[in-house]
Amino acid sequence: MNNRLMFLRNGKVITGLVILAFFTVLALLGPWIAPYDPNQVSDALLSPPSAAHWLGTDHTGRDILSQIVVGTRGVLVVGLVAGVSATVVGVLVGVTAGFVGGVGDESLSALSNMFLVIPQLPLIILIAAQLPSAGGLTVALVIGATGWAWGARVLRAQTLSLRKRDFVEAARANGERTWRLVLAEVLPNLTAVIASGFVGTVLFAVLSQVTLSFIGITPVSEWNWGTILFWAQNNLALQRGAWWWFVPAGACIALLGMALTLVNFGIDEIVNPRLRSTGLHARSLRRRGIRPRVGFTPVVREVRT
Amino acid sequence: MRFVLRRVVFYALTAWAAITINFFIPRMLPGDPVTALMGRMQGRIDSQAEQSLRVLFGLDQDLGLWEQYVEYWRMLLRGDLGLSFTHFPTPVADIVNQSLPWTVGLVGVATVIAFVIGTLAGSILGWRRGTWADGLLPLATFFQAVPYFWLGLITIAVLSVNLGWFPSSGSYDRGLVPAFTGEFIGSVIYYGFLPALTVVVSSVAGWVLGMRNMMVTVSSEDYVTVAHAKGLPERQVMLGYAARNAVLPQVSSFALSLGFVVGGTLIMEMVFSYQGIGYTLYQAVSTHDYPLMQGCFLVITLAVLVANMVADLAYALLDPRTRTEDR
Amino acid sequence: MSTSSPVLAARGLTKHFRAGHFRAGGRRVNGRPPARAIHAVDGVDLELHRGQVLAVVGESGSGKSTVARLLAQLIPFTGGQVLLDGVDARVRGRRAFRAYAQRVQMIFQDPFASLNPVHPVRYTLTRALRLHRRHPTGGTLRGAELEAALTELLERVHLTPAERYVDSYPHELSGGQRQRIAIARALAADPEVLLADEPVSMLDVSIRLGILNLLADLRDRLGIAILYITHDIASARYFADRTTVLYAGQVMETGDSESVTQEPLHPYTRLLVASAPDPDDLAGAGAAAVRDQGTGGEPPSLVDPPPGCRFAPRCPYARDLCRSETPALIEVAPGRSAACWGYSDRDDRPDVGVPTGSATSAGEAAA
Amino acid sequence: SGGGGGGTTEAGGGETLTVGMPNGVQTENHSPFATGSSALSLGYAFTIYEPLMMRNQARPSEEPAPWLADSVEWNEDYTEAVITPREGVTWSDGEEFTADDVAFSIQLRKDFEALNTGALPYDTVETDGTAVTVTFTAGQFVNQSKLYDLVMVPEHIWADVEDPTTDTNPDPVGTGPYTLESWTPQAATVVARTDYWGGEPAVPEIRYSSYNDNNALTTALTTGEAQWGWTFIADFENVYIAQDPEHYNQYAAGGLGIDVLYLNNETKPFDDKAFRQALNMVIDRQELVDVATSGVNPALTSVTGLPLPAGEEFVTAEHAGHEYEVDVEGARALLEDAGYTWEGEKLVDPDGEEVTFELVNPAGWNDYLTALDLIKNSAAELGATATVNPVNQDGWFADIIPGGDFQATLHWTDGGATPWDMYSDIMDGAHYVKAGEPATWNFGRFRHDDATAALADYAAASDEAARTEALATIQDVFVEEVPGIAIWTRPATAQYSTQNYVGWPSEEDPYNQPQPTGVQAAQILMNLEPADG
Amino acid sequence: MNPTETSTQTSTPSSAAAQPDPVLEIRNLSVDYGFGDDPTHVLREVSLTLNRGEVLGLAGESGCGKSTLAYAATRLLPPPGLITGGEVWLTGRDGKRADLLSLSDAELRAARWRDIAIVFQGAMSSLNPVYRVEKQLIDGILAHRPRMRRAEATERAAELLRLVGISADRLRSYPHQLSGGMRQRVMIAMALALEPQVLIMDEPTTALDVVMQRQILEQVMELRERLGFSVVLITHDVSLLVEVADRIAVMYAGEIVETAVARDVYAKPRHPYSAGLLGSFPPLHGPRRELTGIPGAPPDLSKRPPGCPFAPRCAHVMDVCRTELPLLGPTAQDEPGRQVACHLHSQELVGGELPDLVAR
Ligand SMILES: Nc1ncnc2c1ncn2[C@@H]1O[C@H](COP(=O)(O)OP(=O)(O)OP(=O)(O)O)[C@@H](O)[C@H]1O
Ligand SMILES: Nc1ncnc2c1ncn2[C@@H]1O[C@H](COP(=O)(O)OP(=O)(O)OP(=O)(O)O)[C@@H](O)[C@H]1O
Ligand SMILES: [Mg+2]
Ligand SMILES: [Mg+2]
Repeated sequence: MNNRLMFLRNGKVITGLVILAFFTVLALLGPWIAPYDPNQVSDALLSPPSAAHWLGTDHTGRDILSQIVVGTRGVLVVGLVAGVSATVVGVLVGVTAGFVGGVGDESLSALSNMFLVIPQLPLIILIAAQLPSAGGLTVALVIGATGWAWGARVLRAQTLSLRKRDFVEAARANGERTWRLVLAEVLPNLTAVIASGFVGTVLFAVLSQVTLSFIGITPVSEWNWGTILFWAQNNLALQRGAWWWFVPAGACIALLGMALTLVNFGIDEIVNPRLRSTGLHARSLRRRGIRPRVGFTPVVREVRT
Repeated sequence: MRFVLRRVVFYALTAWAAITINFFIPRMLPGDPVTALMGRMQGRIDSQAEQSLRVLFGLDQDLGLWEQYVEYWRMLLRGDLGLSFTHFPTPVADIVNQSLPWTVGLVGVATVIAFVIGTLAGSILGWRRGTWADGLLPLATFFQAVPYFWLGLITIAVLSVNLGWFPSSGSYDRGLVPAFTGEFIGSVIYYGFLPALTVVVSSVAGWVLGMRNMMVTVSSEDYVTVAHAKGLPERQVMLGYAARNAVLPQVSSFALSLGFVVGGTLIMEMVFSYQGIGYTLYQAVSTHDYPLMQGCFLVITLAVLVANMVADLAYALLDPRTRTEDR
Repeated sequence: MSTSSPVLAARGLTKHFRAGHFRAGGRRVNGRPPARAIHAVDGVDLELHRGQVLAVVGESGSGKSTVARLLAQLIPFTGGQVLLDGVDARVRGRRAFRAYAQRVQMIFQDPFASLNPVHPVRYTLTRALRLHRRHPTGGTLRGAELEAALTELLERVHLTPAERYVDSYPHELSGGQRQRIAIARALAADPEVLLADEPVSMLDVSIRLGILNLLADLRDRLGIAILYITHDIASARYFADRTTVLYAGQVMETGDSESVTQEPLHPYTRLLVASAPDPDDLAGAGAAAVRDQGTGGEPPSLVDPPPGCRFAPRCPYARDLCRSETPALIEVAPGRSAACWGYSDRDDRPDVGVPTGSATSAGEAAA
Repeated sequence: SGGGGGGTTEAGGGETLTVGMPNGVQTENHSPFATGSSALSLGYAFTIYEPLMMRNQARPSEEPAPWLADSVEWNEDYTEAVITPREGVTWSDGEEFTADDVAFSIQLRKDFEALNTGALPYDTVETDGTAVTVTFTAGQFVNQSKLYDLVMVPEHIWADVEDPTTDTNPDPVGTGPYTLESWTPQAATVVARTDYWGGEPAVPEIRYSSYNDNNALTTALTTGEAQWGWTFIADFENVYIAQDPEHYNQYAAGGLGIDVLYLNNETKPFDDKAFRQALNMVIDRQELVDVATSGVNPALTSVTGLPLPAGEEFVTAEHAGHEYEVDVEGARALLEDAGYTWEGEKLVDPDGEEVTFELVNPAGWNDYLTALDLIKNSAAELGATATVNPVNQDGWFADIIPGGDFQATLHWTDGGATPWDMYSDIMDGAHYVKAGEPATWNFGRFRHDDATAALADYAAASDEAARTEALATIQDVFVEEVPGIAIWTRPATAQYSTQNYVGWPSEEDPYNQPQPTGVQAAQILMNLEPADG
Repeated sequence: MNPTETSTQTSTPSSAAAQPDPVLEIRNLSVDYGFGDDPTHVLREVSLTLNRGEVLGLAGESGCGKSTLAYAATRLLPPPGLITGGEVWLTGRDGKRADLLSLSDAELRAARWRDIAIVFQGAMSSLNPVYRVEKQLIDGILAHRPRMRRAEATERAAELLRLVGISADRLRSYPHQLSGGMRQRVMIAMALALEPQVLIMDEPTTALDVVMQRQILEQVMELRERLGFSVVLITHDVSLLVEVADRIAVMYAGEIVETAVARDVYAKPRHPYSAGLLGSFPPLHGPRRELTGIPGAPPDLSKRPPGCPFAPRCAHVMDVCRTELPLLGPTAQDEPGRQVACHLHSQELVGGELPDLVAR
């Protein structure tokens, strides 16, 4: 079905995907394509961007571009691991709760409500601070372990409504086993919700990780964009006017987040039939001067071809 | 009534779980307050002081975990949160009292402002989908993902250090003593402006995006078309019909975020040296100040619970469908 | 009425849904009866015979779908019995349920909702075939046999050429086509009983007809017993051998379709028949009849069903007796019965007017 | 009171002096005893409460100056001190300061273990009305300064305090030059007393502002919002001084405390003296301070590990003038003699194993980690492979350091008035416990009987000669055995602005260390004068 | 205008339909779905006239574009609908005629509800769930009569509810507290609030059972007698239409294929599709008859073959049907008030034998 690839025609999605692809390449090839070893000190202390150091250097003369390039992996891995683990837990809990109902549902939703209510960042700080060596992966898992609740709640609600849908009932009447009902009938219909939950968690995880690194809760010797900012801040980058040390890493984070949101937008516009057509044809609409709006159908007297 | 009972049971359960987590997590941390304190002082206090500190904090006797837990509950039920270690011997309750109003005041106001602005802007953006308004989306998504501290520090560097328009830290002029005077209140507002601004800027985009999406969905509901068909003025259709319904899901996230106001603003407090409970918690964590940690965490959790309760209520107020149980 | 014994029968079938805000329909066994219940189905008796169609008519919310679901054992019943070939067929456990499903299949009310939008036709039907058909040599169907079975199935519901439909997604099909896929899925199990819940309500008349013809053909060729649920009385007359009228979860009247539609006994059936649009009756006799019956108003609350006859509050003939005691089904003529005090021999019975020639038309049923 | 961020206004004629501390929000507690009370944390306790004697912490060997005590006389073996209080001192509530107050203040420490932060072994405290005699259960030669630093509290107030360990002292009364004016969680303000025994201070009002972290404080210092404070400012020349070169100053007063690379003497490769010596020889201490501390910390030059000039007079004749030198060749030769070989570039020990070790320190300890990195490079010159492993700070404190669960790690030593603290912290066998059990000092598990005995002798000796001899032994062992590697001086650093006031401690006038939080604060404040007039 | 005045007009006979006095004239309306380069042309030059006081039934199978027509005529079609041509002339109460498709937003808003009101297919979702019925009734009134006082508007709202047989205390209810039938009636009451000239009802009863359906339709017909508005009633239930409509228009695949007086359509359908439609539903009374149905499937609107869209399913198909699109026009016999789009009835075939299209 060509619908599957339809979202590739959406401008927002393309922008988002291109940015994501760019960062993914950095994450994969970072250490090889970085111009320098990010730890390698040089004589060019705190020098502004130049031909040799495109994004300048830090207080010990390390190349900032290389730090960003090498640090990309840490950020993406955390985002991905946290996103995947939170999504998996969220799906497990949410779908199970929604599907089994009864006491199981009660207890599972009580559990997820609890996790929802317990403030996450403080909890992460508490947990991360206690782990002997809270590396990126640990942080990701902690975020995953604490960040699934919202997704689970949404999924549960969705599953609850899907479970009562006729097609699930019909499959059951046909004699399908329960696990098949869940996996083959319910889950595929939750793709959009799961995807947006995933994107949301990834964004949250990245921001949390960066923040934790920044405040020094997690090891600052692992390169990621947060640790760059940590060093910058601890060495007074802004006070010293070293904007090149501070601005790019933050901008990368925002850019990554933006890309994720754009892709999510795109997914929404594709999955939600109400948004689909407009989303897909925004350009053509602009060209033809049509502004689709509810309540006042556009009238265009074009020559029909 | 079943409904109310369920909620009550849920809140009680959650509170219990939070308080218990709250009790155990600090105790699972390696190290103890004394070594942490010694570490923090990095040699500035005599190494011999360790034992005296242990005696002081009452850490010299070994109670079983269970006894501690029971004791903890006993104290809690009497409203006693214990004494802070780092601010020994100030009662935790006093510290919380001292910092909570600032956080709630500043961030609460900022969150409300962000919510109002974001929701309004989101309504308009959603309503005007497919026009120039869509051009604002990438900007919104960018700001949604900006790390708060980054924004805050840049703001400080530009607006207060370079331009000198605003103070870079503190919650009011350090020369003033809190009092209900025009001068003091003015100072609070002046000092709070920048932190509030950054909170608003970094969180407004989320509201915009959420509201916009809901608006788009709701605008195609039949009742909106009916409103158009009735020939109602556009404003009324947009606000009374579309936005009024689209705002419902926003309200529950808003309540949740109000709950997180208390705990989620640590970074703001760090960046702006603002006195508040988030930073207090952070300090407590880094100094292993269990009682303070527990106190802050408890307050934060309770705040979220209360916000949730308010959300339940607000939702019931705004959405008549949830109000009646039968039919 | 029949000489053969029924394939599937319900005796005193009862379903009470838990009322309230949370999780209506969920089962909660906590020892005592739930505080409030929706009496969706109350003591319904039905019989399905091989090669016959039984129509169930009644207004919205009268419990038609619930009866079908109960018969398919998709929801547990509160009381009564379901007999398959005369044996109590209440299933316990999933294995038993699958065995039951093999013999009793259901077609859901809404063709737009009962097919999973994410699966193509092939998936839906393949699953059904794999679940219920065995390879001649044992094991599940696969490969060429599966393909052949698929094609045969689609052809049986007149979706030809099969390859044009087999890879489509539900949204690419028209309502009628979807409905036929749903039927094909039910047929994949080679069931003995087909429970068709308003299989045509969403469709326009021409497609509707196609599906009814298809079902009639299955009944005739394969001898399947069919439960046909509808509110369209005219189609019940056209298609069903017997008709049962349901009101507020109870059987009001039952008999052969022709006479139930032509000479309704129960005041509710009369209202139903009179309300149905009838282009041949342009003088508006039907409308006039409804006005005469003065039965505006709404069906009773199923949470607190009124005592006595459930139709009494709307019934123009109702007497005190009707409001206080629930009438049982009374055999009025051979093969015809109505749950109305009007046909009892009680002294305080209401006068519902005796329909003309009620006894004569009873014999046509088997036609 | 009033006053803007710039400290431009004043209360009684002079400018308000703003002191900044990076200690976060405070809670109201003016106790001079409770660690973490706002009074101690911000430092205003030391403008209210004063010590017995004023030591010059920048020059520990100087005789202490009389302060609240006219004199403190010790007996021969330092088990008894006779304190003569100054006359004419009044508490800020007008009461007279007497010997009873001194006795009471000391008795408090004896009675409440929690207040005895110096862990002095008090025996008896007696007063005859004019002088106070304190006896100890052991000789206190090395702990003299702890007695001098005790701040005095008024008996007429504290005698009624139920539990001095938890009392928040809401209305502080002291002998110091200032009294508390107002307190908020962000700032405490003290104002000058007119009846201070030392005369009226030049600074009429001091505001102690609390900032949440070093950054905020740095910003405040660079913008002039705060004029006195201490924090680590990376690249302070550019970030701080350059903002106002005329007025902004940073002064680092070296005491006797240093930072040491603790070596685990019980595991490879540091169980071998030769390797310890070799590593000690290749570390470039000047580079370390330049790169890792922006040149803030003075480099160590004397091979005895004693910071100069503070430790000048403690360097024994034998080692006087001997300076650390980077000598890679010598180190390699030394290793070769000890049976080490090289496989390609890799150093192999006599057992045939490659020499590798791990350097740990808490993540985020910027200067330490940078130093470790440089040490790693130095080790590489010997052919040894070192790795730097930043660990969780809490774990480091709780397990790694006390349990000796490391191969090499940077840690500080105490300062004190004699080198005893420093050496004892590094190499005192009296602190020895088995690996895995928590040690208070001697984290490297160094054992050398001569040194242990000499350290004990030094503390207990009753005459100078005995002490000199003991110290010579200690230094010999330190230099010869290399129980740990002394890295750099650990100075007391502060930033201050001379815009409004002059007379601060400085390189030229090192009358004390320059930090606002410490008993020296009163001395500094009394030394300040208005800048232009 | 107040209701007492209108009640004096109730004498307006429904036979007014006889003298054509068009209130709503749809001319060559074309509608596309989809903003892309390959839109679905759902309506192709549809023309339809509604006369004063008449009930015009619009029939056709599902998906043929009935709702689309109703929404497009009022410019309420949601995205991705697009009106690509045509005119919709509405005669206002003041007698002025205006093309709804070229009005400005403000003018259109003013005309809506006052002159033309519409009851949607899903009454369940047509009411704003968060407002009480009262508010929703009133705000429409106040939007057009800004000078009316609130109390007066409330009074009017209560009156409207009573008009559709709901007691006035239901004003304080929220939509979810009403049953489906009541909601539908509230919608009708709302539509009648300003006594519009034209009332469009899109399948107002499909979701309801026959008893309820009859109750509601009778109420509407009764109100029409009293208030004298015109109705466009959309449904695929032909038997219902035959019963209540004055005139019927039959749609097939986005085109009107036949319009005629209701009885004529039922008795003598001219278009083969109309005939098939009428031959597909079983009669409730009278002899059981063989039902023919219509073979084949409805066409895919996005891929239209040339020629008559019904050609592939038509029993009477001719060669010309496959190549040439028949246009709506008078029948060969020139029956009054009747138009058909079928080559069988076009002028050229005059004299040829007309096949018997009555399949019953
Ligand atoms: N899961 C459920 N929980 C609670 N009540 C239910 C449930 N399912 C059905 N009901 C109630 O049971 C009654 C009968 O419903 P049912 O769906 O059987 O009616 P129906 O005759 O099929 O109606 P329709 O013609 O509209 O399909 C209704 O009042 C309905 O509200
Ligand atoms: N958003 C859309 N995009 C593309 N095609 C659409 C869209 N909405 C409707 N259509 C098509 O337009 C045609 C007309 O739809 P419309 O809703 O007007 O039919 P209808 O006659 O009212 O049918 P029903 O009786 O089912 O209400 C249908 O074939 C439908 O598939
Ligand atoms: Mg049903
Ligand atoms: Mg429609």
